[in-house]
Amino acid sequence: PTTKGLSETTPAPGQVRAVPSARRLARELGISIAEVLGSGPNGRIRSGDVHAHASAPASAPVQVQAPA
Amino acid sequence: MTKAMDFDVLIIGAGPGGYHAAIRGAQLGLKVACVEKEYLGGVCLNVGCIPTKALLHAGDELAASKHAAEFGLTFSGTQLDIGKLNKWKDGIVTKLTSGVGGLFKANKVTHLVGEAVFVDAHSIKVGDKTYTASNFIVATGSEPAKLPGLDVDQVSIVDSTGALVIPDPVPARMLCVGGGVIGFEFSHIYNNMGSKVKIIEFLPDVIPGADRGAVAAFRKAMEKQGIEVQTQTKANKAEKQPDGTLKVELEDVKTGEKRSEIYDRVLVSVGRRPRSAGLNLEGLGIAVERGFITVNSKMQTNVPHIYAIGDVAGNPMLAHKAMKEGLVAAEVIAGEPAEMDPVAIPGVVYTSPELAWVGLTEEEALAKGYKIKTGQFPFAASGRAMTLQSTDGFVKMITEEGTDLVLGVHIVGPHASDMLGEASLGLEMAATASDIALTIHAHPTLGESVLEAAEAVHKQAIHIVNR
Amino acid sequence: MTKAMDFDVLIIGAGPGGYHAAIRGAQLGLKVACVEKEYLGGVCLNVGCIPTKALLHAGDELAASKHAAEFGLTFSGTQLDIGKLNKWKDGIVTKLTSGVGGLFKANKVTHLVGEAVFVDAHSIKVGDKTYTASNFIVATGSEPAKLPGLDVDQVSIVDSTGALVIPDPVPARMLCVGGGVIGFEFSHIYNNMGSKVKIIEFLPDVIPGADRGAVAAFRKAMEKQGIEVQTQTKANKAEKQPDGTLKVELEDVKTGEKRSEIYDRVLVSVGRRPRSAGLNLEGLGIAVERGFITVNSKMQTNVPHIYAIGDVAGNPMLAHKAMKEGLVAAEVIAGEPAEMDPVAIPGVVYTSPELAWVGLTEEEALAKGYKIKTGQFPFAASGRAMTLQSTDGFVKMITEEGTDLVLGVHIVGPHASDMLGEASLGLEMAATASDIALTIHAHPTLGESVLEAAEAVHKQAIHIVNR
Ligand SMILES: Cc1cc2nc3c(=O)[nH]c(=O)nc-3n(C[C@H](O)[C@H](O)[C@H](O)COP(=O)(O)OP(=O)(O)OC[C@H]3O[C@@H](n4cnc5c(N)ncnc54)[C@H](O)[C@@H]3O)c2cc1C
Ligand SMILES: Cc1cc2nc3c(=O)[nH]c(=O)nc-3n(C[C@H](O)[C@H](O)[C@H](O)COP(=O)(O)OP(=O)(O)OC[C@H]3O[C@@H](n4cnc5c(N)ncnc54)[C@H](O)[C@@H]3O)c2cc1C
Repeated sequence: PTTKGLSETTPAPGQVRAVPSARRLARELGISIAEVLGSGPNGRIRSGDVHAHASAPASAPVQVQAPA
Repeated sequence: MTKAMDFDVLIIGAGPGGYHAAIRGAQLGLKVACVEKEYLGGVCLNVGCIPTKALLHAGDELAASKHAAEFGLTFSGTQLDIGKLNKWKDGIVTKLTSGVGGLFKANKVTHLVGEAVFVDAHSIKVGDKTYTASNFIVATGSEPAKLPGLDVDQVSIVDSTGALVIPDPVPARMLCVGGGVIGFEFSHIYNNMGSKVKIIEFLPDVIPGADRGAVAAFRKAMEKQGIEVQTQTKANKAEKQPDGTLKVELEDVKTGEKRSEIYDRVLVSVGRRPRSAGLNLEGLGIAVERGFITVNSKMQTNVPHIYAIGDVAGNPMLAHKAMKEGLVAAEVIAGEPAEMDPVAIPGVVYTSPELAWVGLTEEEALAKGYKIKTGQFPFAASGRAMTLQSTDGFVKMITEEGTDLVLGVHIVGPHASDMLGEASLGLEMAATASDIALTIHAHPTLGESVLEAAEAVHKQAIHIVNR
Repeated sequence: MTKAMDFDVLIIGAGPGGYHAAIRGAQLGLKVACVEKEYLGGVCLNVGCIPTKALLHAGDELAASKHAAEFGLTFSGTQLDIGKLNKWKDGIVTKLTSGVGGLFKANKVTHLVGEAVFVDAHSIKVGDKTYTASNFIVATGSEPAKLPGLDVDQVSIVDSTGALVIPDPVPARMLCVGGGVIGFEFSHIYNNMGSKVKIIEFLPDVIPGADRGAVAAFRKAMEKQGIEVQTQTKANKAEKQPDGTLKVELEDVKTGEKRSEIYDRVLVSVGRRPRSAGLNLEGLGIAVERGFITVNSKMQTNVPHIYAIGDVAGNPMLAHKAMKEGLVAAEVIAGEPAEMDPVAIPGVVYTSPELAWVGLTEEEALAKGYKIKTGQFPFAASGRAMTLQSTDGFVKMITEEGTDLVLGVHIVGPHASDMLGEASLGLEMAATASDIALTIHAHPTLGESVLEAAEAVHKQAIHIVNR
């Protein structure tokens, strides 16, 4: 059932705190949202944080997005 | 392989899950077909969400015409034409289901009529035709669960589908077996239309999954309106009497004590069962657990190009969950980075007052080990609620101590479902109670009570004394 | 200096601005007094927001009783007891204003009765008593603007306060001078109660400040209900006729053409004027511009320990702006890091359908140089709206191209004001249309139309054909 299958990837409220568009962007860039450092209150992650993570050389993931 | 296939994606079932998947798939350029054996729109549009809400509105208007005396508006000769009511409700259903047909056409979704069965992992049979596809989405939904001893004849013993046809006259005495969302919605409808309604529930409390504090207030409001609620009670059997009434044997599940009561109509609303049988899933080796098809967060089954969504893919069995999963499956198939990763899925009981919630209940938050703070604001202190003559209930907000993060919002009150938008967005955006408290809410609105509940978390609500 | 003062903060005026400041100040440990010359709750509770919404509800219920025939609910006789209606409305006002009194007591706010005048920068006079305070908050609100030629007698020529008392019988023909929010709300009330209503407006369009597309739909809905709207028209004078009716001279502002029309009641609703005179502000050298006291984002005047909030401190003259400013002023005085920094202040016209908005209009966004995208979703395509018999209107979302940031949300439709919570929180949290589109909205709710408008921005709405 869904609930079971989802438990590995779905952050429970209060665990990974990322706005929906940042979560989608992370998937698009092939980044695990859990690795992204949020700059907002309580470590809230926004799209800018995901972009910053993507372009940070130290944590370059498998699919590095070339900065345009 | 894709070249030889009839469709990029073939969807089985045109309920909310299936038709959302179909339209989104088409929007993303996929060649889509959707097989439906009974009706476009599925349970939701035909015999679920929509017709119940139409009847609830009608019942609410009837009730409102009585409460109007409070401000000097009185009516004589009140008459409810049940035939017309049923027709009006059916008209809305027809409009929406033919709307789905129109959207299929506009989006170039091929609509296949009939019952689909898998032949192999890349083809299905509909009647005597076979269709192939690169991907499949199983969206076959669910059906009412049965209760031994209470055989549904859709006349005197009905399930939710039978209950949608209001009989003329309305039953004088109605028994609702099962105190879940559907049971309460129908009880509210029939109670407003003049039936004497009793709800029995096997468990110690009603509306499982909702916050207990909110449920207590909700239940009190329903009882105030004349609906009787008996928990820890079950119905063993119902016998048709010579005069057409039903003799129902009820049992107290704690004491085992039995008694018989007479009813004119019995509604069996004891849950729903996923519709995964008859598709030949076993033949494809697709994993099914207690009737639900097992899926991952991309809605894939263990056969990755076969997806499952909606009621057949697990709880909660709600239309908006089915819709979201439908979009996710279609997007994944189209190569988009979609995933079913909601922070929370809202729930609503569309009675008056409504019960609406999203996120963790107080019980769940504590069970997960959160240290919590709560804030509660009663509609009795809301000017807007007073002008709407609807002051029962409250907004309850649950936050994490320290971080101030909103974990859950639970509302009993007027238009509660309308206020879920803010609560849901807040949860998804990782909003804190302060974010909500610092947002200007228009005056006088019901939404101010959400703000006040957030302020109450910090003991700074304005219109109540904070303790 | 603080030691010798009677109060830490003395607030002049107990309207929504003043009483919010008083209660928040007390919550933060300040010694607070609030002087009020007329009534606790100010314009808003006594002759503004609240009584209008009570009357609007009553009118809506009357209208609903007629629409109920659509689903088979009919009445042979309908009676509205106007005396009882006025009393019911007054009862709600009394409940709320005495509630403010109770909150003052519970929070230990000293309530002073009388008219306050500044003696010097640290003392005021109320009657023959003088009080000193370390800080002052001027929250004296506003009053109806007058129109030469139309002298308000509160019987046949009324302002918003006079219009709140519904005469028995209701006026057969009513003229509403001024097509702003208040004018439309009263016109809606009287129209529902049986008056033939005409609104005239000097400007080329009604409801200034709202999105033109939304206003067009709103105006159409009002006209459909029988309210006549004439723009670029002014009223020069009204003369009482021997039979008690009013002969009103109207003028077409483009052509200069004049004509006379006969009315039974004329409502003058041409705006409101800040109440800054008579306080001896000039004596303290406090800057005032066109009647509004000049303030900074901490609500301080140019005399920093004297604050001003609400209608007297500038547009928009709305209760929730006054409340927020009241909280900010109190928090600043208590040493908290507060500031009046909202992204947006919502606006609502509480008719049926409602018009509600927050953030930039399309016109404002373009004027500010934004490249925008818009998404619109009609309630005619919403299942929930159909079941509520209210399908006029739409949700329109304005976003910034590229960033996808939500800039404004404009709603004409059922319960539009209830949906502002999500829109306002979204704006304050810098949400994108994607954030809203990715958030699960319960089905079937009106809030789904907000989601669909967000999807429409990306041409991915499900229930309409995206172009
Ligand atoms: C009375 C009632 C009220 C409800 N109210 C609400 C509510 O207010 N809000 C809410 O969120 N949820 C509500 N629900 C639940 C909601 O209806 C379901 O969650 C929703 O319909 C599930 O959607 P689905 O797409 O998974 O399946 P369904 O809507 O069940 O659709 C499945 C479709 O698949 C078709 N099908 C099945 N097998 C085959 C096959 N082999 N070949 C071809 N076609 C097939 C069926 O005919 C059906 O049309 C209510 C349910 C009921 C019964
Ligand atoms: C018909 C109508 C409907 C409205 N509907 C809405 C609505 O739905 N939503 C909304 O947001 N806004 C609405 N408004 C506007 C709203 O009422 C005002 O924005 C709000 O009341 C402003 O609050 P305030 O605290 O600034 O001042 P006010 O409410 O005007 O209160 C000022 C108080 O100060 C007192 N006062 C003045 N001078 C002195 C003095 N020298 N000494 C002592 N006391 C003094 C007055 O007696 C008054 O009680 C409406 C207004 C009207 C007229």
